[in-house]
Amino acid sequence: MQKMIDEIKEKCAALIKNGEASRVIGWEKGELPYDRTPAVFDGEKAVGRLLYDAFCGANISKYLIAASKTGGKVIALLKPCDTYSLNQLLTENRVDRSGVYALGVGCSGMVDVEKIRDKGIKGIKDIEEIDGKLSIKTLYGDRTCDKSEVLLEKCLSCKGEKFAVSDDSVALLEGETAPSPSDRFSAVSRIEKMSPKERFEFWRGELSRCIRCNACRNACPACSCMTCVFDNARSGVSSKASPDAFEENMFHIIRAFHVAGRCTDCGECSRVCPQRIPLHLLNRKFIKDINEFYGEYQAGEQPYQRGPLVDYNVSDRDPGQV
Amino acid sequence: MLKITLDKISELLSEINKTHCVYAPVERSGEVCFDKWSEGEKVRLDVLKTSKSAKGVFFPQTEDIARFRSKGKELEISQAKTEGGPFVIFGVRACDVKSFEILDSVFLSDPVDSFYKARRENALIVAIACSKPEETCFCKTFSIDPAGPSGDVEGYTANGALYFEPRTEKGKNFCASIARLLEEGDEGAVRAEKEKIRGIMADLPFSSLTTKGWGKDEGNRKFNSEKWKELSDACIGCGACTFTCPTCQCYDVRDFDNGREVIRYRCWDSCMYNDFTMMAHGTPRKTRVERFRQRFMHKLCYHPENHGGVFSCVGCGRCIEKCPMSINIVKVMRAIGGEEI
Amino acid sequence: MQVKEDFKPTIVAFCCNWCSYAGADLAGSSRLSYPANVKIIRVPCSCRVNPLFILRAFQRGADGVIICGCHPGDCHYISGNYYTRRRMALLISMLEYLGVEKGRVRVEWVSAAEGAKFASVMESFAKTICDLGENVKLGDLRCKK
Amino acid sequence: MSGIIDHECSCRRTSLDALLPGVAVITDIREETGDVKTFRVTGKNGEKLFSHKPGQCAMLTIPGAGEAMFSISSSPTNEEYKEFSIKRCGELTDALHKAEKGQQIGIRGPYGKAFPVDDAFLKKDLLFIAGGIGIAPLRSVINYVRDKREDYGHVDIVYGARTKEDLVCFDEMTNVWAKDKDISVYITIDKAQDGWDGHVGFVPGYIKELGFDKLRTAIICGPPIMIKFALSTLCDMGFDKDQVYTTLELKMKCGVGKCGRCNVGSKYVCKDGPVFRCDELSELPDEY
Repeated sequence: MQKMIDEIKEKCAALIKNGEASRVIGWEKGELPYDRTPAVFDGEKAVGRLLYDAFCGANISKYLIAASKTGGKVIALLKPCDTYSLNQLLTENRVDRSGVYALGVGCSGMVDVEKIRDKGIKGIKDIEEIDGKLSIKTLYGDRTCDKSEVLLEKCLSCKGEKFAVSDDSVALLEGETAPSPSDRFSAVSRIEKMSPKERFEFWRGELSRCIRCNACRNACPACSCMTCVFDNARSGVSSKASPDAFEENMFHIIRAFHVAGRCTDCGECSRVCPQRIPLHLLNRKFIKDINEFYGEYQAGEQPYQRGPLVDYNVSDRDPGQV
Repeated sequence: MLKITLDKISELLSEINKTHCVYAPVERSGEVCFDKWSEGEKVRLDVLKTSKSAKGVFFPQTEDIARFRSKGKELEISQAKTEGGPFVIFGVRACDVKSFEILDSVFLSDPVDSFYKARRENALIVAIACSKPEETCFCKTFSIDPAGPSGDVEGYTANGALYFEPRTEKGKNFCASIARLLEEGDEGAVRAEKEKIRGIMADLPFSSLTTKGWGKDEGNRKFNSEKWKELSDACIGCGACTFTCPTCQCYDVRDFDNGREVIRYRCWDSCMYNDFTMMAHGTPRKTRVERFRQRFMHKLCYHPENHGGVFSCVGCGRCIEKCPMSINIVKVMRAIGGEEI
Repeated sequence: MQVKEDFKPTIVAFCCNWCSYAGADLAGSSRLSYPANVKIIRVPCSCRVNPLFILRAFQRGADGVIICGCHPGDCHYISGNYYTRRRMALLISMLEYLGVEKGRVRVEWVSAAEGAKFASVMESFAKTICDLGENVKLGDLRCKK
Repeated sequence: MSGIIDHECSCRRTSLDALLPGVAVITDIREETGDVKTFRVTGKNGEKLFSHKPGQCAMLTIPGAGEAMFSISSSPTNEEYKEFSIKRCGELTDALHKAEKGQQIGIRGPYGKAFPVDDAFLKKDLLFIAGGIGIAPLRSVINYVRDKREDYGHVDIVYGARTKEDLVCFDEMTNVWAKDKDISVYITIDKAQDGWDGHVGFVPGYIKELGFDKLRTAIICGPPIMIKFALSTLCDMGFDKDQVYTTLELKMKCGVGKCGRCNVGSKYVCKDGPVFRCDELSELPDEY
């Protein structure tokens, strides 16, 4: 991994040195061994603090909406899946392409620390990744676990090693590969097979935990409205909290709907949710339906493609028709 | 010293539930939140950082305040009814117990918030010590002892049992009321448990974190630090930290018109939101930097200034675990606390 | 469901100004009856119907929502109803996915000349909703009478 | 049922829930300018609502539109009713402007710290500086001072607005205040305009022109930018900051220092303000 970090730093430093770019958006070390905070590294020297490892799950493409418009080119470190988000943002003219230098960084899957905790591994003092295994020092003894068992939800349906958009890239080290994807719609299908009552109870159980912190919305690269309808006092739905179960349903249905056809399935919504609501299952339902009803579509795969909800076919099925 | 074996906890809760509502760390679809317990629900006394803190028991996410009914030009205003009755809040950790004191200093100061006060008076707190503190814990920084969690009844888990020690009159009566289920326990086990916990505390990654450089007289100096910009760069302006924080107490007051009457309710609000201070002519906190600064300044300078030097943080570590972008109060305390401006 | 007999569902019908709204008019002037508990909301095009409108109708007491637009190909604005068709297909599927009873939202194409169709569509939709009973899952407790 | 408790203390209410408004009725509406109306408000049956001091505020409610803090523009010496001069600029003020005479609204208060009329202002020459709707809180003080004339020295009032149509209380100023002994009224508008033969120019510049001596106690209220410039002009003229008072406005929801949004540093405008002495204010972070 160190080799990869060095290469990233080298490339960034060179780009800043020759004046092509002025700063980098990447990740830096946080307060704990698994804490990685997205950060702006301004200037060649700051690049030294840059870090890249198995804990850089955050998708930084949304920062580019603002960063691409504030003078000078910004180098964005984008994992393959993050490049889909950038493409989508470019398609919607939310990011100024000329302000971004997309530096693809290879990814062999990102770790979800919550999943490590779920395994009962708590009090983590140090984590090291060695050959697909995580060796973890805790306050209560040393533990190991397979990295593949604790990957972020989004990594379980990895989009592969291809960058949808990039100006340059740093590939994975030899021997490392992207996680092999499993069927991303299996959970959706499982819910579809439930009875309406079970489905309703499943979603009530999940959505009732919502605290309306808006992390899903604010982290979502597709949610890029200047003022969200749920923040607009005149919309009549800016309730801020959910005094009734209905509000939770409405917020999440509408949020998923507003990104339907634009959602690249980057999984940020579920990753950031402090209540661990599987929000991606709402988005994936839309993706699955779009694929079934209107043909396979992957948002962000190509720049400037026409999304399925701003398009039509005269022979489309009628609503409600199975 | 009284005790009950851990396998009998649900039996105990059922017993309490006969006379009192019980709030406990209940497992809901795999997540553990502080919420009303109902028969058959699983209580997780091994989980330290519930994904919703216990503050919601006293200061709910939303609650109705008033109802307005209009008829022509006439208006009728009535106070919303609140649920009453005594309840038990079971399994609160030392940090969350301390957070109640901090909420008290706001809601019980003049003019007293009657909604909050009623709930506070109705509550009996069964606190439990943290057998296994985690790496994100830093309650020690705020002089909180996880081995002495306070509350009406103090609890300790040791040797597969939960030990009880009443600390108040209310707590004594409570223990007497459940005495049927309790057996005599050994003081030594609890003493050993306390020792063990304090030993682990010294070993935590944040055990050396101090509040140096923060406090009531630091307001202006810290406000003007240049580091706020850099620290807030990654902030996405969500309310995850605020809403999971046991001491954040800001609220919004809003109206809901259902066509027949208007219900005024209050709900949690976050200083991280851009509409928090938005007025018709604009907002004094225009960018993410100012909003971010407000949250930490409030916890580390303004609150101490208004409340006798007490910080509005209890070191529970929820913000460390929950922030989508791994920003947290520890980072801020370290980055700005030590610097000389 | 024992109250089914007295159950009078509230039905909201979003009708396109250029077709179904006129269709409703025609139904009226032809003296065709359709259920009185259908509340018609005129919209400039079926495409104007935001999913939020539908949810808000349910929140505030609707038991069923029907969206009526021009027949595909006949949109006054050329393509509006094609978009409606896609959006509503997804919304209906999503509501089902969330466990809301199937059939509470319906989309129908009714032209200005189809007064009889309008009446029969409303009749049949009202019957469906009557059979489904009161909307509980998408209602807001604060709006309950 | 009324949530209003009549009491003599200056600002605190002691019982019941502080967030519950009582019913008041609008008994009169005066159109001051195109977008400012003055509402006269009494208790439901014409009774007195509560006692207040000049500079204090109250929360007004139009159900559905929300609740907000408004300064009470009538003098406390007026025992009959309260007046609120309100500019139409947002959702709630819009709803208030649509209200008619006889409309009942929600009210709670009074809130905040008042001007030190019984203390620091006594026997002093007072200089009132206001811009636009900023006259609303000062009107309360001015009329209070007029009613207790012997307790205070000379009064100067400098008032400015964008155009002559935007001058709030113009009638009262020219026909009542200006005719009082020992009160001088100076009015200015931002840009020259047909039918206006008075002074033209911004308020801070006008103060400089008028050249007041620094023995006065100054009270400023207006748009934030005007407050800042007027204050620095006064300082240039030799005024000390502890001679100058101002009153602030920030977003408020509770009015009792708990909802957490109207703070400037550790001070809550609703509770520790809205009236601040400028030397106190300058010690606070610049975020208002």
